[in-house]
Amino acid sequence: MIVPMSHILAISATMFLMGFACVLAQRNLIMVLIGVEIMLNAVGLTLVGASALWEQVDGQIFVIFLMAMTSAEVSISLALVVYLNRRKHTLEADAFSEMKG
Amino acid sequence: MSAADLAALAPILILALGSAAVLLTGAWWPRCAPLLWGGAAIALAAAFTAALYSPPTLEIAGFFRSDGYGRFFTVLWSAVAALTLMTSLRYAEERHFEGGEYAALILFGAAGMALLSASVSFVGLFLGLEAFTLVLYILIAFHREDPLGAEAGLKYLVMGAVATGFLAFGIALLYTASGTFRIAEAMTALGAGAEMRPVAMAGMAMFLTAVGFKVSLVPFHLWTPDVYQGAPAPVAGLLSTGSKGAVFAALVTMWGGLEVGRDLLEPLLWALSAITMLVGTFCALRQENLKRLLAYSSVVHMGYVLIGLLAGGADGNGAVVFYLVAYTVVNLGAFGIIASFSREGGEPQNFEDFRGLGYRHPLRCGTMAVFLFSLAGVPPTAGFIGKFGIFYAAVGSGYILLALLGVLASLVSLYYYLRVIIVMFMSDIAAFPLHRGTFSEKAAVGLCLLATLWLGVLPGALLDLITRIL
Amino acid sequence: MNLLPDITQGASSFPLLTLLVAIPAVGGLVCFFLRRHAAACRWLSLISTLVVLALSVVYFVTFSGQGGWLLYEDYPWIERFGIRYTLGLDGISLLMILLTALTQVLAILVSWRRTFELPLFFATILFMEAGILGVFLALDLFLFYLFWEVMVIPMFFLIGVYGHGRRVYAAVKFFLYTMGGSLLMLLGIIALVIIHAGQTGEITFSLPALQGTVLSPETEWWLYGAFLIAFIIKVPLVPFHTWLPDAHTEAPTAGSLDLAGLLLKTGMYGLIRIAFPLFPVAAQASLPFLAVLAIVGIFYAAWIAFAQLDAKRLIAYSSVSHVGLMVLGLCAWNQTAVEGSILQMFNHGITTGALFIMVGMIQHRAHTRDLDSLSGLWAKAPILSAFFLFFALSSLGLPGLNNFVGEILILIGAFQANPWWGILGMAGVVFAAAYTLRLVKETLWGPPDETPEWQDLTPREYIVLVPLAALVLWVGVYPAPFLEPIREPVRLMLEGGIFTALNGGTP
Amino acid sequence: MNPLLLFLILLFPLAAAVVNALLGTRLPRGAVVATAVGGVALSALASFLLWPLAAGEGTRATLYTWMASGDFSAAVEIVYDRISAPMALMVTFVATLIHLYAAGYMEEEKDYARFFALLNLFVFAMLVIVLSDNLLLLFLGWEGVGFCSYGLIGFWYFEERNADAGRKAFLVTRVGDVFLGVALLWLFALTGTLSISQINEAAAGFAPGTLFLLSLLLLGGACGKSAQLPFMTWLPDAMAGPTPVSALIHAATMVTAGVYLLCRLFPLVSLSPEAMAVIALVGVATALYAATCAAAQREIKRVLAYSTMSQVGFMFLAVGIGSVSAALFHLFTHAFFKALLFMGAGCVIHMTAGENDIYRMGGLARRDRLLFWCFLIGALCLAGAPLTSGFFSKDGILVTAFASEVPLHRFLWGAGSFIALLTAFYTFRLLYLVFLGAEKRPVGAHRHHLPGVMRWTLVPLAALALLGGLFDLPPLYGGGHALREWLGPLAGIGPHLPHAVEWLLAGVATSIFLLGWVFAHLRYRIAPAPGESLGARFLLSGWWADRAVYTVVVRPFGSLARFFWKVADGRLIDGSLHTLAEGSNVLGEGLRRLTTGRLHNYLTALGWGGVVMLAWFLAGYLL
Repeated sequence: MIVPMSHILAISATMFLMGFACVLAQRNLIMVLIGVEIMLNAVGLTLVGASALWEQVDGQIFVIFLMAMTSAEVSISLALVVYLNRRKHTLEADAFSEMKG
Repeated sequence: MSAADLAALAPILILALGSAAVLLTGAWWPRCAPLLWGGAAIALAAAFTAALYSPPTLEIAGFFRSDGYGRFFTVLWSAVAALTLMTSLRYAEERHFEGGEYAALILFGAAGMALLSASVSFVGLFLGLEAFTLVLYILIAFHREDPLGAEAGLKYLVMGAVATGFLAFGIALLYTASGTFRIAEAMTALGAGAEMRPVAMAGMAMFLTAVGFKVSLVPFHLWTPDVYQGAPAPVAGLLSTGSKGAVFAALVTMWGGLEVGRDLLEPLLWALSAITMLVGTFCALRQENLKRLLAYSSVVHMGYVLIGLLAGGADGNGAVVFYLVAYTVVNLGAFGIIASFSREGGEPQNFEDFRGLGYRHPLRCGTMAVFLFSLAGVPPTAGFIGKFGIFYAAVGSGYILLALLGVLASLVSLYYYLRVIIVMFMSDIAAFPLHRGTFSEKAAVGLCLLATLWLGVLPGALLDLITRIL
Repeated sequence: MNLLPDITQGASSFPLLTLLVAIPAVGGLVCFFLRRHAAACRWLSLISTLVVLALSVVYFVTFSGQGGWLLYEDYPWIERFGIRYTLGLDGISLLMILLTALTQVLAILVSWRRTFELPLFFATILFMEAGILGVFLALDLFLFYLFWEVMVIPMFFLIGVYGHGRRVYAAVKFFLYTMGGSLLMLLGIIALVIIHAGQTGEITFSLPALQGTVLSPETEWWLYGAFLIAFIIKVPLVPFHTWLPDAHTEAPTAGSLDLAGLLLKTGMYGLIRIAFPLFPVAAQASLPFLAVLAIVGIFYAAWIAFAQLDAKRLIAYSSVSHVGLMVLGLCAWNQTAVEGSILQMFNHGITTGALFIMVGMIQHRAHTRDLDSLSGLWAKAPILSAFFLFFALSSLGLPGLNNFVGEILILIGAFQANPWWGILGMAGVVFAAAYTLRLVKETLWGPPDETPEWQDLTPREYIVLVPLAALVLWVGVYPAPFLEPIREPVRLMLEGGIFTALNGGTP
Repeated sequence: MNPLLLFLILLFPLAAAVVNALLGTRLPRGAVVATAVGGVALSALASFLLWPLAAGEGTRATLYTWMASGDFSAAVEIVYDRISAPMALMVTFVATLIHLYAAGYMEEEKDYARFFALLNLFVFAMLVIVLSDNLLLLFLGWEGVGFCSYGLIGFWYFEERNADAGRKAFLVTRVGDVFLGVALLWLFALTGTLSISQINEAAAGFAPGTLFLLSLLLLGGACGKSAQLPFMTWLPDAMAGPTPVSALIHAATMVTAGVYLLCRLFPLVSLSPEAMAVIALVGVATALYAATCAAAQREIKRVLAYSTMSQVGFMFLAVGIGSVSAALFHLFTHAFFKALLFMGAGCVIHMTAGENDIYRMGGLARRDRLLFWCFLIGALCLAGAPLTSGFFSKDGILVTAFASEVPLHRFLWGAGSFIALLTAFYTFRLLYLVFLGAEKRPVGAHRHHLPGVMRWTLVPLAALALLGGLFDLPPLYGGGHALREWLGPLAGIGPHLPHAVEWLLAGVATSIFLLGWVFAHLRYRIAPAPGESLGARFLLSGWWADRAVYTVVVRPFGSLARFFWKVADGRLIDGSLHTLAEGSNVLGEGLRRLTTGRLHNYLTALGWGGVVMLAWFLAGYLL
């Protein structure tokens, strides 16, 4: 391997944390979803790195699965976001808090 | 992929292909009721196939088990899909659901659950889990005119997406540490001498976070009441049973194969179980909304199941599986009753709506009482045998304190189950009558009732079956 | 006298004991489904309880004078856990079953004229009968626990749906109190079974088998404690008694009758049949402690009873006081006292049950149970009042009536065990007289109120009261037929060999 | 004769009671009365005819084993012997007369069936006490008379006061019963039997301390039933019942049950000199207390009630100094003359239309000569007029006390003589106020007719009261101590004094009687107003005993009851449960707040959960 696994892990962990921080910090739904995407990309990076480390294709296959899944998820979430925006004319996540307790 | 593998996948294929077929049919012939009946028939067909056909292989492509264990859960989740469709018939029709889409989604979800339960590889686990999670994103917000449904959908979606991130990252880290997706082997990376133990551990923590979200363990449970409340009652039924049960079914395989790293995991699960039982119980105490109450109750129940999982061994795993079945039957029935009471305007959820209804709708309220007693773990119901099995395993494995906490939680939780019964049977003023219910709804609920009592009085057959498949 | 040819020899092929449990259970189910046919349910319930009564009388007559296990049934049930469906009848259960069967017939009769959801009412009573009979018969701990819980649910509904005043509060309090104890017992049962399985390799819930478990002293204490809590809550011993006054007071007449007559007995029965034989060492060591609780209870509850303003509450507290004496008898742990205790369980069911029935009759007429409002009933309904006085006298332990026999046997035995127990127990009779006479005085004597004429006893009420009165007198004057069946079982129990006969398989 | 015939004595009154209780309301009055009187009369007849069975060692009869359990067994067994036979005869005979009297007295009572049923049941219970050879059976009668007196004292229940009096009688006597009950338990533990004869035989082997305590326990029981100190407060109130009841229960029979018990168990009691001293002292103390109270009472029946208490005190004294025969002799004569007095008092009350206050009577002697003479005879007996039965029996006790060598007994003699003086005084006070002097009430329309049966039943009693001394006439007067001789070995000690001393003592007794009369004459000849001094009120209220009991026992009992109910049960037990429930609710509400409904809070929680788990693993790895 050209790059040590620890470096890959460090980068992907940072990416993952940044993504999660984005999810937590951003109030706008779109931004939250982008945060999720960043998290998932960190996962992809790790998998590819690990795949290289172990010299297997399993990890790469998983990445493909992941990408397919992500796209499905994104399409569903965008549909919902559009729908929600139409209903309430806002994309503030915390505006949707009618149910609690 | 060999022919044998295909044959072993037959029930899943029936579900998945059936799903596609229903979807297409719905596009051309949008009649809600027949489509849902059709979906139920497909689910039953899958269930029968899984039950009766014993495939030549024990594993499918190293991803899924096709032994008794896997087939058992395929039967269970297919039956759950069928019952959900039955209780959805009028519900979907009155709300102008697209019958094809709805039935297709539920069938597809069932396929996902079956896969998850049977998974022996993280790939299979991830695929199965995501398959029904995506389905649930849609199903929860399926009723387009219901703002609460949309809110619930949003909450589940965002939480779910984040959890998916955690899950995937956890799996990735475990893979990094072990170089395999096969669960049993990947777990060895947790071992004391393993090379990349910290990475595996971080992966495990991520994985558990995601699992905690899926099965609503405290503190990952917060979405549960909101989503249950907003989701259509039949979907909430599916959500509370299949989506949690399937995860636990996979965990049983995983935990059973875990030979190393228990020393760190055990206290963690112990604490999760204890805090889940107690927090869930106390949160439910003052609920005035039946669906939210059932949500918190499901939190508590997952705490109990965790005890069984923790205890492990034949007793513990058996108890977990039995408990899942009992809990599934009961919760499905309870949400089915709520669905059967629903009118076009909405579902009855608040206690106010049920006030004194015990004498207006005696059969369904009586059945609800049985379900609630079962949830409370009072004999002669399935819930009691389930709880008995859990406690038996716990005491047998030395988790006495946890068992005592379980008893405490059971005692407190009796109170909120009783509150519902009190509202239905012991109120002086009666609420307005609710919907009279249709045949399919009553049949589905009746089946659940029968199963609840049967498992409560004669659990022997199921217990033996579970012993055999484990 | 043998009214049951052949089939009673050995383990019978015909399930005579299951019959006892099944008849009311099926009757209850049918009532549940015949919700719209009140009249049919009435008769159905009466007939099923009468059949059970007839059966138990037949058993009682047939087995009079025989010791050991009279009937025994054993089938595999949940083999995964080694759970068996085992029922057994010995003299102690026989007496309890007779009491149960009789009480439930009366419960049906006193509720004859109810209107609100009558079929469901009768269904609860029948289910409860099935549960209670099961408790008195079960020899498998799991089965026992099952019945133990099952009998509580109908009572919850009986109080909560059909009760008076703060019925919901009372029902919930009753349910939670009872469950709190029994859940601990469940853990105790499981732990015992697991320890036993560890020693013998056999998972079983059978009482006779579990009796042979070897326990370390500390474990035995913990397990015994778990069982003890469950039972003394049900008994109930002070300070675990506060569910009882509320439950008794708010329950409908039939509910109070069943509570006082039967449910309290299950706690005592549990001590006798389960807790003491399973944990002999811990039980022996705990007896003085229990005796103290019992004696405190006798006085404490009697004292509170004296201050009550509600007739039913007064009788409820009197129950707590009476059971204190019964537990004292058990603590004495000798033949005389234990026999007295068991007989007293029967007597208390009859007498206190009768008093609750009569308070129900009075309430039906006067529309109040308030002792300050009631007055001069004798002038309005002398026969009713005479019966009331009669049962009150029985309750305060007048010699020649049933309670005296039990009390004196308990006290004789208690005195032998520890003179102070006997002395304090004897002193309790003054307290009993104090509250009972207050009850009688406030209701029967004094100037009659201005309300219109009352109907004295109706024929149905005669049917209810006369057998009770006859029993009160019978046990009081000639208790031998009721003492005889329990002699041998009590002797065996004291020797720790109550189950030895069963260990070989058939009795 | 078949010994089982003895049970007929019990059966007749019981059967009459059962018939009257079950059918009384449907039968005509005549039938009820006939059943009641017939039952008791037949019982008297049976006692009389079976007399031969009492000779020698007496006769025992066992009907069946009442209860048996372990090594405990108690049989329904009775004994007809030298003590029980005369007692039974006396009880049934007096009861027959009282039943007859009651037939007249209750002429206008509507609820007569209840009355006669209870009266018959009472006779049955009393006979059980008398005849029983088993302490447990005796206990049945013992409690039975308690119940019957409860029912009869509160017979006119329309007035709460009457019902309260009945309840008080039952409760106070029951306190005494506890002592008897404990004695019973202890005796069984010691001897393994409750048969009285066997216990008496075994008593010799008991330790002195045991004997002393047992005797005290028996004394406690006896005191309760016989209204001796400190259980005496119920008796004056018991006068709330109809007068025949007072005559039967509170004069002739029930109150003497205590004395009878001590006589039956005399072989045991007499073994403890200390206990005997206590018995004698209790007797004297009660006699003194009651005599002082009687001297200040205003109600005719209360005077008689206190006098009964006082006379029963004399009987206790007799037992205490060791003379069963003297005790029983006084018991019998007292039964006759006190029944007579009560029945006379009943007639007086009847004549004055329910007046009870002796200060508002007077001059009744002129209204009914027969009544006056009969009452006078009774009064003379009570006062101890020479040659009446009361004189002989009371003197018998005092002489025995004087003759004894125990130093204490001489003192007791002195005290007894002083009480005798008081007795004479208050008896004549009663006579003067009721029968002599001027009538104080306007007589006219109120004048009541007195049924014949009430007046004529007084005569045989008067005769017995006058001549009852013959039953045990001392040799001094030419008699042969008939009762002593009959009792034989059971009689206890007797006086052995020179005749001169006896004459002297008789002289003293006579002068005491005269002295009392003179005092009364001087004080009450011209009917004065009732005393209003503090002393008078003190005595009138029975030394404020009721108030003391109320303050020391009744009120604290009630307050403690409410304390236990409201505070211990309500606040402590239920309160802590409620707090627990409330706490759970508050906790639940608090935890529910965590579910804010805001997505970001949920996500944060998820994150923190993940962090904690990571930290746990990290810690696990590093440590």
